Amino acid sequence: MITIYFFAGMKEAAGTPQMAWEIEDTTVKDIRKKVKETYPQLHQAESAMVAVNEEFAGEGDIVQTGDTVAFIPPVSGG
Amino acid sequence: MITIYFFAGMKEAAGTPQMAWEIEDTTVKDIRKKVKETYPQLHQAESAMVAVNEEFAGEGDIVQTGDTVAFIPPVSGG
Amino acid sequence: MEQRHNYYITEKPLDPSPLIQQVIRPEAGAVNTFIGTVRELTEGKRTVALTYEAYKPMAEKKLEQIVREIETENKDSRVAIAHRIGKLDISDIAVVIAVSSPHRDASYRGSRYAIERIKEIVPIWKKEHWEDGSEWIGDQLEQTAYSVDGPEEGRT
Amino acid sequence: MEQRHNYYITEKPLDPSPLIQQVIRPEAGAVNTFIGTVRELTEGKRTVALTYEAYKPMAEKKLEQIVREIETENKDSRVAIAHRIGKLDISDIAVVIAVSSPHRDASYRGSRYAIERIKEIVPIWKKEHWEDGSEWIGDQLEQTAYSVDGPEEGRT
Repeated sequence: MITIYFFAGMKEAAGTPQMAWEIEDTTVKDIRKKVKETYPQLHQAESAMVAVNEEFAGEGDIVQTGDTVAFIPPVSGG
Repeated sequence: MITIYFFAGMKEAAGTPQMAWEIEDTTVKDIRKKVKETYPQLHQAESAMVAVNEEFAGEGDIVQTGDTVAFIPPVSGG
Repeated sequence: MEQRHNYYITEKPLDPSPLIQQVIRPEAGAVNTFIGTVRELTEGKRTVALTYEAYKPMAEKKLEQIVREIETENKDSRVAIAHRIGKLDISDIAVVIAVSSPHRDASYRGSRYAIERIKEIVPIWKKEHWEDGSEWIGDQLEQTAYSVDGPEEGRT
Repeated sequence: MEQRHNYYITEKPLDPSPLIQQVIRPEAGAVNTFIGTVRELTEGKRTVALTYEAYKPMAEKKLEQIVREIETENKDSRVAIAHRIGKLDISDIAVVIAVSSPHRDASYRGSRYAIERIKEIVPIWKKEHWEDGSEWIGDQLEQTAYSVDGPEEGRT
């Protein structure tokens, strides 16, 4: 199982802070696709950065069961 | 009377924090000359800036009785 | 416990003093501190409060990375950074950065680098609350002081 | 009484907090603070203490002038500056500058301007005490970070 986190405006648009995907291994690209299918209203899933296990990841990066994935829309701290 | 202040290394070289000059009116240039005559060891009297009534002054500026004059060697605060 | 680190995310009010104390040391002659506070007016609109949200474990890792970047670039610099999350009122402190170094130039550079980098890579988001609504704010890197009517071409 | 001003010379230990508090306000989103501390090593020589002396009335006037210069250049900036005099030990705070402004760029610029200007026009002098002697220090404006082996010609 892979856990996927949403924050800020994405969390509000999804209506949930997280979703679980029952899959053994996949890629960042396919997670993005899965999220868009699950929450069609989540436009930011297209452009937001993705972090795997708390580190920014590329589209082709492998994601395995037990990993945590987070969608990181443009940050605005400071 | 004009009061003349010395600070830091100049105070130590003069052996006093101040001197008085019994004169009605003069110039910064002549005060510099008077100080050099009074304290020949005060080499910095040649190059230090001079303040009259707590404001930097030029060589030709008039100084009158009651004014306070200060020699300002290169500063090193901060 | 978290205050023992020199980088952390907290829900409590921030006090710059312990962060400044953390970087003061005999080798340093300069400490530059940047404090970000909640500003009431942004582009003429009155903010009544802000809410900051963080992906906390990653945000702390990224603060650690920024500290390491500065201390690697300037071996004699020491850095402490804290960012507050939750609901903040006007004038509340949102972020504190303290950078010490032997000479002042490196302390200013390190401090400036840290705040720009926070606005670039640390997963923290703010929601502005106005009297008539609220909104999550996206990327606000102040790339230039002339963003409204500056001379650059090709801005979007 | 003196702490009520936003510029002062004091013989007491300096605490940055009240100066930072003085410049925080709803219109400001950024506060840059510069803190100068007594450094133990200068060009390889070990300092054991410093003595600062000021021509106090003129020094306070010059601090006021610096505050006014910054607040004139940046109408929305607010500045507080304090300088300690007397005998200071290693790591003691000698000077605190706090500059607030709506955006961070002006706060960094104002703070940097203030410290450079202090080293230029404020009648304060420091005497370094080493284990084997002491000396009054002259102009130490760090015009460049490469003063030892930099590329400039004609340096003295």
